[in-house]
Amino acid sequence: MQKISKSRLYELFDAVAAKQDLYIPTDREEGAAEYKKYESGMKLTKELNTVRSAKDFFFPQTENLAEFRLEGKNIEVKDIREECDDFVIFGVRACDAKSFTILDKVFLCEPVDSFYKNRRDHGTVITMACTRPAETCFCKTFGIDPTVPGGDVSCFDDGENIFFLANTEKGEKFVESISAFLEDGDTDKLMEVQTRAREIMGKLPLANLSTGNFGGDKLNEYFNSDKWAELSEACIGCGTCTFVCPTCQCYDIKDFNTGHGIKRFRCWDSCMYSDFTKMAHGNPRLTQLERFRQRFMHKLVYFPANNDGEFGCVGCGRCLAKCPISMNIVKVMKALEAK
Amino acid sequence: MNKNLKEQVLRSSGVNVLKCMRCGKCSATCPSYDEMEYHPHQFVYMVEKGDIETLMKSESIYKCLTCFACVDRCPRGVEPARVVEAVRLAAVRQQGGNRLEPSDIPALLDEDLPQQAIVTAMRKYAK
Amino acid sequence: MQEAMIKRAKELLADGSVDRVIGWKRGEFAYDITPAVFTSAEELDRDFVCDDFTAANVSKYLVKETQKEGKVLAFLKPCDTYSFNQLVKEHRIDREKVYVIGIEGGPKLDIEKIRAKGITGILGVRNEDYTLKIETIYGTQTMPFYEAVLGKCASCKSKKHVVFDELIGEDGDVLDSNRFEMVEKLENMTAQERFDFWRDQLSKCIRCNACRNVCPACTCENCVFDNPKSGIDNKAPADSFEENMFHIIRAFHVAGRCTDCGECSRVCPQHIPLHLLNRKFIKDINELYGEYQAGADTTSRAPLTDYNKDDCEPSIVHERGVE
Amino acid sequence: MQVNENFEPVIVAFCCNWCSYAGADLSGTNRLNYPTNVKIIRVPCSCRVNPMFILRAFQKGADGVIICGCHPGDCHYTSGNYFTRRRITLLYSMLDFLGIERDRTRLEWVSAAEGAKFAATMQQFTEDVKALGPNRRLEDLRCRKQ
Amino acid sequence: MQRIGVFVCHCGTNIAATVDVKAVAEALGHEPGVVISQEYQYMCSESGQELVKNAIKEQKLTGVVICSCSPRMHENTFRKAAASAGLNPYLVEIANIREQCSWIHKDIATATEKAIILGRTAVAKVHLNTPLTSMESPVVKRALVIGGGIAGIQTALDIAEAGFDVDIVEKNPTIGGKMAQIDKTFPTLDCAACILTPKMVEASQNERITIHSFSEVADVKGFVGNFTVKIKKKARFVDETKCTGCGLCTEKCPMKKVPNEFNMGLDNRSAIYIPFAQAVPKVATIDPNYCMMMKSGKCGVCSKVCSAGAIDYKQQDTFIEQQYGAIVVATGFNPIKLDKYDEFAYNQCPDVVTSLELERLMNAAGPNGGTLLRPSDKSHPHTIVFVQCVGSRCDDEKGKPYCSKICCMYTAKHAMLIREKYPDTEVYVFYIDVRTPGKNFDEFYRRAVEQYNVHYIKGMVGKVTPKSDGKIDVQASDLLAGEQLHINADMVVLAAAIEPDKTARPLATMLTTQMDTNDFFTEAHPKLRPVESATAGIFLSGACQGPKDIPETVAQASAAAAKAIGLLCKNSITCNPCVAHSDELMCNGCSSCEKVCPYGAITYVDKEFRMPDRSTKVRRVASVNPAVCQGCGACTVACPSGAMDLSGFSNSQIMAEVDAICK
Repeated sequence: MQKISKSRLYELFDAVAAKQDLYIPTDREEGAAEYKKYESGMKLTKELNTVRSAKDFFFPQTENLAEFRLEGKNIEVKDIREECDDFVIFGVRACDAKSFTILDKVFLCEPVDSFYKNRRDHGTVITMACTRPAETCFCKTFGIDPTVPGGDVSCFDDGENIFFLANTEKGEKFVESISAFLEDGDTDKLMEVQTRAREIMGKLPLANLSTGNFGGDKLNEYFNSDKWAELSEACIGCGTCTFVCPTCQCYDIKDFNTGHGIKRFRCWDSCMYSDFTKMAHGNPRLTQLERFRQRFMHKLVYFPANNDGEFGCVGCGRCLAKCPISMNIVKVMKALEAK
Repeated sequence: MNKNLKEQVLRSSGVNVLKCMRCGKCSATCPSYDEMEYHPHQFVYMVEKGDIETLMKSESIYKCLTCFACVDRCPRGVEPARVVEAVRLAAVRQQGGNRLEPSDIPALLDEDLPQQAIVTAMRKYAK
Repeated sequence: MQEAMIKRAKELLADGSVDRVIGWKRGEFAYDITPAVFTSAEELDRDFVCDDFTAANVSKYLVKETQKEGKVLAFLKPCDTYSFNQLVKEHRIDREKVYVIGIEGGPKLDIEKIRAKGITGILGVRNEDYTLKIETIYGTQTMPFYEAVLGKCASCKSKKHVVFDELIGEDGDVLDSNRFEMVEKLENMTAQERFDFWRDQLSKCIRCNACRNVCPACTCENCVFDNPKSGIDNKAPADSFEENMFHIIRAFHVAGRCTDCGECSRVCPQHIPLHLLNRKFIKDINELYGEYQAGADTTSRAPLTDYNKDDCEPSIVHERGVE
Repeated sequence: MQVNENFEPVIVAFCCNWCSYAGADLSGTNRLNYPTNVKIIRVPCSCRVNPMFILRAFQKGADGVIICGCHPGDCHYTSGNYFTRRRITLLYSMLDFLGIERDRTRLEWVSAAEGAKFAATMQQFTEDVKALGPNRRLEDLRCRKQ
Repeated sequence: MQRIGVFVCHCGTNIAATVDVKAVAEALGHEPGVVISQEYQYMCSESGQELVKNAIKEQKLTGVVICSCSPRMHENTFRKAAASAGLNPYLVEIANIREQCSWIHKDIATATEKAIILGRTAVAKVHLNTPLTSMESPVVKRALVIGGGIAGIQTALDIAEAGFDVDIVEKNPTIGGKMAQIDKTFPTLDCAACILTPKMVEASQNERITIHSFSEVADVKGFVGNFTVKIKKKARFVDETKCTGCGLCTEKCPMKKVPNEFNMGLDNRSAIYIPFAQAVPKVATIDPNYCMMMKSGKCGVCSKVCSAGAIDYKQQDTFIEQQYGAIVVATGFNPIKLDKYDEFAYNQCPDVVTSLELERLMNAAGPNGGTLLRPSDKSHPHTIVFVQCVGSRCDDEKGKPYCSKICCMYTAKHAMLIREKYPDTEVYVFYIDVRTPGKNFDEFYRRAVEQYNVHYIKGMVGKVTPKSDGKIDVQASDLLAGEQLHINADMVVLAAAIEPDKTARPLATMLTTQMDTNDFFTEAHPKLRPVESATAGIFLSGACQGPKDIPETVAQASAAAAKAIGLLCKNSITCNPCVAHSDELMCNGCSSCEKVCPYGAITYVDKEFRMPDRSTKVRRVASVNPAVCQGCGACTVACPSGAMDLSGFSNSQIMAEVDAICK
């Protein structure tokens, strides 16, 4: 495998950033990392993962869709779509990398979401294998091996070097473009690191969490479960879980009057909100119980039902860390399973 | 203030200076304004205050043409020209002499002198 | 204390004084505690917890709980009693339906502060004489207790319970807190520095509404930001303006009503110091209109629904602080 | 800072119907000039002015917002302007806290008899806002005029 | 879809000279929703209104925007026009392009641009206007007159004459006011008491008039047609119903060293007193600050001598509450304090007096029984100097910026009376201007000069110096003579400026009426509504609105009465429909709005609701009484949930205006 010494990594970043936008996870403040456009001097975070997921790159929180210009009584519709520039995201974890394939299932099936596709086509995802998982990690539950992350290019850290492995055509092109920095490397140490990481994975508190009791065929079993009332009782109906989630993909479309025209944009929405999918007659999900159930049933039952058994969760653990009242998919799964 | 003088002037002029409301129209209309040290409205006011001697000493009493414009135009019927005349008379009486002899007059005549001025001069300056 | 609380709750449930108990339920880990309603002794024994991580203010849940039949027992920390009182004052909680047991307050711990030390894989946290022994997958780590204390507890304003039916433990006093320090620091910055500070902070906002939804003062039936009829509804920080707008209006709406319970900053996933906005209003109100503590009683007139004929003019803004 | 000579600020003035709006009318009756930048919105009382309106004005492109009401004690509704004074003081203080320029906002008491004061106030306020330049700290980029 | 009509008024050249009205009409015609946009010479004229009415009918308009003068001027005109054409009057909005545009701007291009923006703003608002219907509210057929001077008395008499009950609240023990203290009246010189006291008696005997003397207004609630007033009857320690006014107590009272306010403190009265012989009600009052019984408990003479048993040392203030349909303010005036004018030596020299003091000195019921004597040595003054404009027309904080209006005339009166009664007295009047507009006024003044030989000197007195020989040196300027004068005077009379009574300011706050910076009540319109305040149902009578002499005061008093009668005649009045209303589904019942409502218009009700989640819930929600609400909007901002909104000035309307301006 080709590698670069960690001491030369930022040199590589400088070179990449000179040609296209490069995003890396960096510390915004102590204990809180975020993806930022790379500039010389910026350092990679030591945190396992970013607070917000990497889905923003392809599915940003707000995105303009169209513009209407008003001139007196006339309305002119403006198509504002344009090709975006190529960009590279470095340091994506296996869970987030997997989330892209889940989002793809939503946005790239017919009718294709051209805004999403545009970004997806132009973005190169470079992942980074995990070595120090946290107690909140449960990607293994969803069949993800964090030591072998996906993306266009997978990177591995053996402590001294970063190894590059291209997974896709786009990835190969990228590795090719940085070949000047790379040299062949010995992967013995890397194997060691990987083995150790897998061992830790096995010892994580959520290591035994399984999707065995969930899937597309469990609708009747869980929909009317009396557990929902207790589980949703404390939910304050905020959107934290949805907004930090790498796989939540619901959005609302709104118009904004700028005074000289209308900007039609979409923005993330949350099924936890009381006005989610509000229609002329009102909201189909009347109580927080129903809204709460929707979110977890979607991830554990409806999504797999419509996507060949694929679950709508990647086990990144962000909702476990961030929910104001510490209610999360793990607690839901465990409660539902318990007979 | 000389009360006797004031009474004399008021009597000989027959003017009620209290009627004056200090509008200044008399002075505004006076053709001799620039020639006069004290102007018609001041005559009225100073007479009211009894300050006659100051007026008597002033050349102003001889500058009035007695054209009666002030009399004609006074909104209160005060007749300032008569006041001026009365002060002049008081001065003449005190001095006991003429300012001009009638024989001096022809030498002072010129083309532009109005007829009325000649007549009033006769009246004013002769005994 | 936890045992005493469970014991008392069981008694009150048993003798029919209350029908439900609101408290905290243990989670998967040491720290992920969820507010919960308990209806039986078994549930209490199994799940009830009150420890260094039970920071959540449960008073807002009582809005919903008191609309139900029966009486509910609420365990309230000193700071929670202020929120409770304020909600009673605003007719949001039916005082008759709540049995309040005052319990000792914090300081409670902030798991994020422990994580910020680079400690990960946390399996357990023990307080040993104000040193935290943190058990992790990667071995045991230690850190001083006070470095892990929640922001809201570090600047605690009062250990006094302003309302209770009974107390477990001692009642404390109103404290001389340092809570306005950061507000003052900001006030002494230049306008540009303040602008930069807040732009940096508020640009992190993802409009998850956690601050609003956890806030005991935000109990509106329908928030203006969710209500298209209000004309200012919005769902996302589509522009930096929207970030400012949301937080200014939210702070304004709770001005004079905010008890400074600190929940907004505690739950913010982006660590925005939102409490500073509320504290700015509290500080201004104290300085301009006389000391006022929302929730301290249920009868006083709130500063924004009151006035004095000789109140200062807005030009005072020009006379104070730094331009 | 570079001052743009040609910068014409948009200024929204909220005037209470009973005093300040009448004061504005009086400055018109007396032909007292003040800049065209100022556009007046009539409200029944200064206490009708919701902070939302002020922020909304800045969002939609205003460079300055001024609220005018009856002098304290003269409120047509007895106490409206006293509430205004507290609300607006706190709001302005908050805007200042957020680093928004102080001179972009103002509250002034103008009676129905103070046409001259109204004109002078508007003149001064327009100049102050002009000196600050366009509103950038509290603007909505989407609304910026191209 | 809205169908909006825009009508741009030229107002002759008032608008058209600086605003290109055609361009405005043209531009507004392109606004969304506008189906017709016209301009016309005078929109407010018959034919202009016809234009609007026809357009409403022909174009089936749903909203009308008039670009014209201030809505304070013609909003009602156009609302009425719209209503007569079948359009709800509240679907009309006015864009003020005259007072707030054409009259203040000179450049046609910028003024036109602004006019278009103002028009566009009105169009944006009218899009969101909703039809509003006025409520009817009943009128209480009773009036309150605050102040029992000649203004209050005249107003009360006129209202009573029309058949309505009327109460007078007078803060002093007797009605009569300033006029009772005046000796003679100009320009006829008849005695004030002779013409005033019959009116006082008439008022006291009229069965429709109730006089609350020694009383004050403590609180006012409500609104036009339905005021609730709390009147504080101050304890006078004498039972009004028992006292016969015999005056024995005042004679026997041992405490006789109380400065007599009726005589401006120039002599003394007893601690129990009747202000003057013709007082109405003729009832004694005990001054607790001087009464020995009240202060030390040792005396009780009055109680012993009173055969009616009217004395009650334990009497307390009492409050009565009464409903009124209309309130007339007649709080009158006072001369200003002259403490700050050291130059006139008012505080140093007793022979420097104010004109009102001179009235008392000359009055037969005054301290000297009508003989003019110097207060210092009771000698007859031979030279008297009057100084005009003392404190009037002063642009500093010592005085008042306005002309007190009555001084010129009463000074002429004083000078004339003195010269008539004491021809050996020289009288000088120093004036800045002599202002005598009024029937027979200038003739009166000329009589003083011409007939009575009063020395009017144009110029002010600069310094008044009391001398050791008891004379007073008056240093003044004679501007016409251009000299400085020194007059060796015996008395100096200062024509002190007059100012509104101090009770007027708190009263204005209670009544929610406006005052100018000088504390005179502001009339609804200086020309067209001179006796009404801007607050409906509150009328202004006499000097509380501005300096006035007696004939003017009486004229205004009757005019105010006529306005009040006009209101009381109605069985109900139409309420302003622009009031607050609460969206009950959004209301939290938090009581914030209730706390800021100055009218107590908001109450809370427990109501059952079908919630959005289809459950039913009993919730506490705010409810606004539209008849009581005056539409200030304080509640709308106090409400955090935005449940409270104001019709006619709704959140969405104001924000639409903001948007249109900022566009």
